[in-house]
Amino acid sequence: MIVKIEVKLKPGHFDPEGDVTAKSLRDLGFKVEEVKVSKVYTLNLLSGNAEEAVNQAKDMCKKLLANPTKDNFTVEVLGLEKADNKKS
Amino acid sequence: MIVKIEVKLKPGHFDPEGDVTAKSLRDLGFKVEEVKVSKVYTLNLLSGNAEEAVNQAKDMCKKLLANPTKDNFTVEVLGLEKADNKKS
Amino acid sequence: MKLCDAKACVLRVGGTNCDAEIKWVLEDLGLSTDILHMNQAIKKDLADYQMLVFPGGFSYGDYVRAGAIWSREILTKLKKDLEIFIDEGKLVLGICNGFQVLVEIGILPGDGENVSGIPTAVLANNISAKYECRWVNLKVESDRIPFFGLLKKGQALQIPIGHGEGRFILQSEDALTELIKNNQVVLRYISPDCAAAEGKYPNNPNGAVYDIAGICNRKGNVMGMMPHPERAYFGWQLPSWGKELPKFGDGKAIFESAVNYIKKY
Amino acid sequence: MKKQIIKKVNARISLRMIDLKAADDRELKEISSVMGLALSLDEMKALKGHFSTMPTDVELQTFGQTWSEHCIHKTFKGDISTEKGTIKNIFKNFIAKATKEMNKPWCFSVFEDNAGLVDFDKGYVIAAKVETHNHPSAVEPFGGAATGTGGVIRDILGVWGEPIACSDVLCFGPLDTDYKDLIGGVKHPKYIYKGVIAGIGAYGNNMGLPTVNGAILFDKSYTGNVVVYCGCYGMLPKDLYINKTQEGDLAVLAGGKTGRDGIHGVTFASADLSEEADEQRSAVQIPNPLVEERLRRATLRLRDSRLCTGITDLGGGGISCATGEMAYRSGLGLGVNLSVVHLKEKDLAPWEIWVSESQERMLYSISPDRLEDAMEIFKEEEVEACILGRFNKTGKLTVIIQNVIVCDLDLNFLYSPPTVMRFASLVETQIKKCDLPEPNNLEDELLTLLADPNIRSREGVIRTYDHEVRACTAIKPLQGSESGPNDAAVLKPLKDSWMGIVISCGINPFLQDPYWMAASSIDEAVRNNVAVGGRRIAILDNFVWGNPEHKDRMSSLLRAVQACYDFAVALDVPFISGKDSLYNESPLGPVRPTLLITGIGMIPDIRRAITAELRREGNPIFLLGTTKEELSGSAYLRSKSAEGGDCPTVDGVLSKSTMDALTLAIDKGLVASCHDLSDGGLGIAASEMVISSKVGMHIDLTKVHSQTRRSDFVLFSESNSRFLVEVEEKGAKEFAGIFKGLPACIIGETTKENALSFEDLKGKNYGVNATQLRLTWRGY
Ligand SMILES: Nc1ncnc2c1ncn2[C@@H]1O[C@H](COP(=O)(O)OP(=O)(O)O)[C@@H](O)[C@H]1O
Ligand SMILES: [Mg+2]
Repeated sequence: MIVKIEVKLKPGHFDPEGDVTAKSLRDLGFKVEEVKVSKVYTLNLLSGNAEEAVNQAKDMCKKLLANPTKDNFTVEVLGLEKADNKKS
Repeated sequence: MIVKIEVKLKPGHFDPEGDVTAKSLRDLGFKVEEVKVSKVYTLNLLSGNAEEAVNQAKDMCKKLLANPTKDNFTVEVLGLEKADNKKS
Repeated sequence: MKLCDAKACVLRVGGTNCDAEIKWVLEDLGLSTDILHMNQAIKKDLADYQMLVFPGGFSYGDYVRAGAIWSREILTKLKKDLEIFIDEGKLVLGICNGFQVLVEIGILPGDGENVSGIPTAVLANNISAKYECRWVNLKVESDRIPFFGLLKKGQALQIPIGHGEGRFILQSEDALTELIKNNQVVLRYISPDCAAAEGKYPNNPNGAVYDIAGICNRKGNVMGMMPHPERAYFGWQLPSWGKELPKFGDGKAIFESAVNYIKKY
Repeated sequence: MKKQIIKKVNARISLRMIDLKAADDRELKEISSVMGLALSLDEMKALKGHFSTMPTDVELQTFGQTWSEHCIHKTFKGDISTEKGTIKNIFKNFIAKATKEMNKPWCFSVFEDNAGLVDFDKGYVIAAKVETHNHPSAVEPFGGAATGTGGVIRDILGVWGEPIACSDVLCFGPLDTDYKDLIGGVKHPKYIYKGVIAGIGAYGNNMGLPTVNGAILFDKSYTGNVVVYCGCYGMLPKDLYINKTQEGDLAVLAGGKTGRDGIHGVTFASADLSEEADEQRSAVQIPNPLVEERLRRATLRLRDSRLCTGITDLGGGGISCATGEMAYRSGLGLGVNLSVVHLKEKDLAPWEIWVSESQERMLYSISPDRLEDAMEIFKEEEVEACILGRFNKTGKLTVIIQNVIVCDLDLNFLYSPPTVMRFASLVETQIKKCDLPEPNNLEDELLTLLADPNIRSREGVIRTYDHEVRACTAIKPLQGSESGPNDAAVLKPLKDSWMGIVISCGINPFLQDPYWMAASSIDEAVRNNVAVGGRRIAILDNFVWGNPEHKDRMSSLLRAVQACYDFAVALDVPFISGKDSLYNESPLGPVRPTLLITGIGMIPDIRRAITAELRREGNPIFLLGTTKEELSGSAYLRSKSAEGGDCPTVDGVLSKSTMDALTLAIDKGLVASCHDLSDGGLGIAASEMVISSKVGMHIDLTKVHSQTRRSDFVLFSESNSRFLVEVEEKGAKEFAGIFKGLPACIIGETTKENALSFEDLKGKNYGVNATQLRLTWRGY
């Protein structure tokens, strides 16, 4: 089961990387107000059951990937295919 | 317009961060094969038009956010609402 | 040019941190050196300088990618001046983060003159995914560039590295062949007994393709390298003093070559 | 609590007033707890008595911060009741007293400022400070450790020092702890270990500061209480040191924005860790080294252009403590306008802005006519700065926000908290006898110890810290072509001087007698320093203890402090700075009493520094010091899960003479290499020297000047004040002469073969080649 976990700063938390990125984009001529940066982990869980996969992923966030002090996370099941093959 | 840009390693590129994350997760007792890490920039573009926003975002990737040697990117328009309010 | 008329400029922005050491060694060699913040540099004329150094550090916190933000700032603020500088055959040296900046801005490897802002290579995360601080062994691959005037092709050097993103990679095999053919690969990682590192850790500390530690532009007046020669300048900086403490380290020849080039220029 | 006690008075700026007069004792306690003040009933009563009108929440929070254990060191300055009478102010009467009695002319500033200052060469002084950041690191390892480093770097900036190096000493629970043994929100040591190390590395590396010295320890008692010591060392020209804030000067706040992160960090640090650790997250600050890097540049430029009259860092207590301290130490008052502070988020209550511990901020006092120049520097360095207020003669701390006065306090009262009373017993620790059968293969024992988590190589950690940046690290944490261990780091900070700074540490929490534990830590810190050629050593103390309101914790603290006085004086090493962190308790129990001693020495010429790398074959090996049957708490006994035995003691006079003689021998050029004996004793020290080298060593245990008949005890005793020295063959006579009357004897020689061989007391021979030693020690 391919699962996608996004770990992002909680609302209200100041995002220094986003801040610097926004400034650089503006320097390059883009009109952008605010940028938030988050991290996405795409992983293949052995579990074949979506619900179980989500629970496992949430547990991973709690134990390693997210920091309750500053991060929120979201979990999404992408299905059984390989993540790499998805294109926008 | 809220736009979400995901910058990820091209297929076949070795992902050290993902590799280490996978190892740590396995240490914690999770059964996981491979982890891929990518970065997501969520930004608010002044443009009110989705197509234009996507074009702008792609241009940002070319000019700053992605390095063509190693990165692919995908762009997604989240609509007009604030990204922070989205929950899983 | 008489050395007393020549000047080097070490650029910096928030997050840069190896500027003082570089000034120290350049001035030790008699080359007067200014350290300029970008905010000061845009008010000055780069034409007053014979050498430009992009030092190590974590410019802008290495956000987005190592060197990316600073490189775009140069693009928007110093593009013209820098192109002229390189075109005139003056020296540009990028060390560590400075190398990352030169790659991100598209000067290296490139054709050497184009400040395009579109990189054709990258210094990616070390294979170990860790920051690595260690002394590495290097082989000089070209002695025809201004920075290596005092070195011989095939010579081994010992210089330390300190980086988390130093794995040099190119877009294709062809790009690598091209780079080698044009003699643009100037430094490669080797083992302590001078055998090829063949990508193996820790001799190749980051997994760079073809064990590349440093490259130059076609003309050879722009060089980028991951190791820090300014940390291997004096003998007392070496990790092992052996039976007798040497006066200087291997890094000295690189700076001295540059200074000699400026004298002749 | 009766609703009326806490009253909202101003919804627009969310200000509340607290009716202390109407509160009874129970309610006073409740106020303290609801508002997160962590003040005791006595302290609340003192406040009740002080205020004639209702204090605001901003005012009460100011007391919560300023009167906290972290800011004012209540326990160290309080009264201790013992069976032999009351002992007052152990800080002044033991720690500071030692320094005062020694009265060293080279101590430029001690205990006064953010960091201790001692003379160096060419008109420069060295600044040194070590801090702890334990609670935050337990809750959020990466951020906690990173901000620990960030904070101590600002302590150096806060005395106008240019930071030049960092150090870190870390104590974790065993990495192989079973998940089942973790209760009450305690995080797994592995998670904490990775996070803390990444945090220290990230901050130091990003700041371009080499992390050059440290230690890592593992013990069960640290599972719930990780201990994170962060040190920073800096340099400044003496004549640029200034701290003379004048009336009329402006208070300028610069650096990062102020947010809700790190609210109540101070009161948090002064209370036990509870099971709701994750709920205490707002107390953990968020690191941003990029901002600190700019702040450093700006601060040093302000210093060099002499634009300021005073400086202090914002650490515990945020703006409230920094402004109060700066005004109080200059005998002035200050009016603060909180409306100008740059915020990370809107809708912060005044008290939150006031006590927030957001990182990377500094406070300066600047005369109005230099303001413009100063602001120009902030602008060029891209540092946000605002004018908080103006110093006046009132002796009061006044705060307004949006034209409302929210705080008006008398500084004298604020800085005269009630004295606390603690209880301790002076009864000495009893340690039982040790009955360990003698092993039959010493090689197995040696290899087991070499691989012990507390002894094995730290290369995997050290290499993730940049220790070469700034290009002034002469003796590195991993030395030689074989990356062997070192006793101390040597830095060469000035271009035009060969003089070096020597940084070392000593820590022995496994010794059960707190008195000898402290004595051993001091001896070790000094020993490590002397081993590389350091001298004129100053030391820093950092206490990490459990809740001092318990008698047993307080008793061991008292014993340790007594040893601090005794052995600082005996070894002639003054304390110049330090810190205590108490209340290190978790649901798993209290932390082991842990005292870190950091040594700051100097060496006249770094080219004469000594390392542990053996130089050449055929040189005699001397063992300095006496080997006693002192194995209590030793790595050897612990590896066998055995206890008891005698605690290593220190003979101050002998230790000092030995070290002085060694320094003399080094200066005469007689010493080829040297290593101090500590964890694992002679066996480990000898192995480490071979590991570092291209040659080998042979030693004969019968030649060791010892008071034990067992080979394993000779090999693994952890008696203090001992060194293993390779002496240049032609200088052996002269060397022996220098040590006349002192315990020093030749126990072997260096050999051509890269191996360690030794003969035990029964004549049995052992030999281990260096490849195997390295494999065992490094794990690869
Ligand atoms: N237990 C202690 N031992 C030695 N020095 C101490 C101790 N506690 C505080 N000091 C010293 O007193 C001075 C002021 O301490 P403190 O206010 O805690 O500093 P800061 O808040 O900057 O950390 C510092 O120089 C500090 O080193
Ligand atoms: Mg302080």
